[in-house]
Amino acid sequence: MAELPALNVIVPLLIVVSAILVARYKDLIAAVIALAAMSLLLSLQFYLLHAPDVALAEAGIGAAITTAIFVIAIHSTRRT
Amino acid sequence: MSQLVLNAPFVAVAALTCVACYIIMTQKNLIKIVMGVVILQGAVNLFLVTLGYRIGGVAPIYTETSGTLMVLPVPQALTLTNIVIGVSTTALMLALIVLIYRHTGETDAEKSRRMKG
Amino acid sequence: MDALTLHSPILAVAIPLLAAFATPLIGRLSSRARDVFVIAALASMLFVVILLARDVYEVGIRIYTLGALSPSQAIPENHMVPVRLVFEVDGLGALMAIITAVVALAGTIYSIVSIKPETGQNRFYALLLLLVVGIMGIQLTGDMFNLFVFLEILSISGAALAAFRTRFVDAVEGGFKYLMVSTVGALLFLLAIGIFYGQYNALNIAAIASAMQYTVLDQVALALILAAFLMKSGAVPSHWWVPDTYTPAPAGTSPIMYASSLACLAATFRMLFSLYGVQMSLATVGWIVIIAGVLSMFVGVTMALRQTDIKRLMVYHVISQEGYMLLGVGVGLAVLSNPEALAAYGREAIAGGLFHVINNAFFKGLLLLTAEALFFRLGTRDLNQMGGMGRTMKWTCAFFLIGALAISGVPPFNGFASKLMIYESTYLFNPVLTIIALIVSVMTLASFTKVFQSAFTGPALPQYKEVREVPMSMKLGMGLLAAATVFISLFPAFVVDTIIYPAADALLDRSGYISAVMGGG
Amino acid sequence: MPVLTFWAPIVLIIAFVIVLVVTLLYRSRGQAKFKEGTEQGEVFYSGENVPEELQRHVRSHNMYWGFFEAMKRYYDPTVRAHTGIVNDYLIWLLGLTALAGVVIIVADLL
Repeated sequence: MAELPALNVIVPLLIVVSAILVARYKDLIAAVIALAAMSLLLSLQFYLLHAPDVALAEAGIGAAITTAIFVIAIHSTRRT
Repeated sequence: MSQLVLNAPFVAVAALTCVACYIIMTQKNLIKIVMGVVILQGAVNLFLVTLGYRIGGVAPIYTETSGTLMVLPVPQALTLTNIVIGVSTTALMLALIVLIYRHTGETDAEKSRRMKG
Repeated sequence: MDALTLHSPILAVAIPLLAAFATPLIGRLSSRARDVFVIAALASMLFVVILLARDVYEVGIRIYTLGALSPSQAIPENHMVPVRLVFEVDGLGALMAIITAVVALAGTIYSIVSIKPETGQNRFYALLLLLVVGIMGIQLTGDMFNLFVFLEILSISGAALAAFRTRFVDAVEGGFKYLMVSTVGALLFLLAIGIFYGQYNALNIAAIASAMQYTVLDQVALALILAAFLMKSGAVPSHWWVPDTYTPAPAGTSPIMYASSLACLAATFRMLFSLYGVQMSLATVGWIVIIAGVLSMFVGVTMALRQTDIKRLMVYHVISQEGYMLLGVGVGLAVLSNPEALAAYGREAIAGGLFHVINNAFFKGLLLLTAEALFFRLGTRDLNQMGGMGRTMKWTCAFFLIGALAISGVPPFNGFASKLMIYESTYLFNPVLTIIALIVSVMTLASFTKVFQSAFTGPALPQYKEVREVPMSMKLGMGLLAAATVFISLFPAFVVDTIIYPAADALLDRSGYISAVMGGG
Repeated sequence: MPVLTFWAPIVLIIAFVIVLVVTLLYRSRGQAKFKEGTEQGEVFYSGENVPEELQRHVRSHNMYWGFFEAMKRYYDPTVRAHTGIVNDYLIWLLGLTALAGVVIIVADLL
């Protein structure tokens, strides 16, 4: 973490910002994209914290599969 | 400054928890509530991984570390488990929401409920 | 000690787990073979649990270390805390395992016929067995994170089971609500686990307990654990999901779902007594538990009184009876550090609360099954549509009467025995609590009188002239629970001495729980 | 075990059997001139016309009406609190967590 101090403040900040965006968006597809962005940033943060295996799992499962399930669910229901 | 850098993930955990609680308490759309739960899971995962972090440690995936400090492996194992559990609960929740929508034509928590009292 | 007894803690979890994944395969061959297989698996689990319980009562706490000979054998060498996954079975674990095994067997026998009209029966039995895995695991494990994993197994399979009859909208809704609240609750618990790990570098319950300092962080963790587990066990004021989820759950699963609530209740007691124990401010936490208990009793019974859906009425009694258990154990918790009061009434209060747990698991499960038997034959749960069923469904009526009299605390049934223990001990602690408990007991009787009057007595309604008694397997399932109820009613002293007091003493003996894993004293 | 010294269900069952025997003895001494199918078997309703069979059955929503009426001030808010909305459940859960935390920490400080 000591290697790149700026990155270690910016990434958590961006995670929180994307979470707030999830809360703000009325359109569910937009909210899901914000959620996927949050997952990817979270995975980057895990990598910065020296947890590469968790980062891989978060990127693969958290960002990809969860987003896909959300998109399928939103398509079978309504978008707002 | 370095104190802030070290604590930045914990601050993010607190902020994420607040955002997640806000979503699951106020948003009436069921899919939005599930998103809140996913954010809460992310917050808890980040909390666990940050707990295991040690300054100057290396990732606990190398067997030959020649005595250097290692980041704690146990919280990372917990986080991996929680990620897998989280995706299965999310999938089940969304499946149930789709079923609720087929029955009632609504994804709103207030309009789709049938039981009270 | 023979091999079966030696490995019984892991077998009690492994048998239903392996059976859960084998069930869909066998179900492809023939549904009859599958039914026999599931019953055989649960019966053998009951056998293993009885072996385990006998061993625990004779020898004492059983430690089963996964992947090593003893919990202290650590890798790397001379590591400070056991990192092994440990199963720790004491009197409380044995009591809850017996309850789970008996109730699961009865519920599954009942299900064989009652689930016949539904599609996807293979999945149903797989989920049912997974639910049993979750309940068993919560009781037997000695590790915080393992507890979390079993809690999630329980939540997911429970929600899927509650929503199993997807053609009913309320079933889907109930399953969703249950999954939602229990996921959030489990995440709160995981947060508490993280706090413990950050402070004490351990996940084992005994290891954390031995290092417990009761710092502010521990207090936060206590609040998180208390809220999460009280919610999972359905105590007021976070009981809202209980009626919504249990009411539409398919017939045979209701008693098993109820056992899962009781398991979470027992896990609450385990956390309070074994993890925190005398370290925390006992009066505060004791009174929190007592207030939750009194609120549960009163709100549960008053809400039950005005229901017209027969199963929803009984499910509100689930909440109400949970209050008695919380009251009894809460009184014991409040006086834990006072040896005089503990000897005078504290131990008996805890024993009364735990005795009420086993009694309720049997007669409350029986009542839920009779409600489902009426639904199975009549196709409605509305009490206003019922009448005169005592003429045609004589067995169901008899089972209902046994359950209703027992739950209302009418002597000589076992509900009276456990309630008497709670009344006597709480009276010495605070008479007001006893008076509230008595009033609640009267209202319980009133609400079951209402059910009996409107469902079973009166003239036979013309639309139900063709209704017959329920099939044999449903009668067998109910009969098993009724027999258990009658057995405890006839021999309360035997049951209390052999099963209940060891469980109460296991809760009180915190140092024994810790030293069993950590060694030394 | 103070409870179990005097609490024995066997005693109650024996008492029940004795009462049953006495009742049966008393019943057997009664008059035996009841005949089925005559006027004696009819329902007596204070001399009024007997209502239809179905209307004699008291349905469940009619029971304890006075109790609910008397307890209205308790029941109205309690029933209203059971909204059935999942957000409310979560608010209660999280609020309870916060409340428990505050109570436990403050009690320890005092």
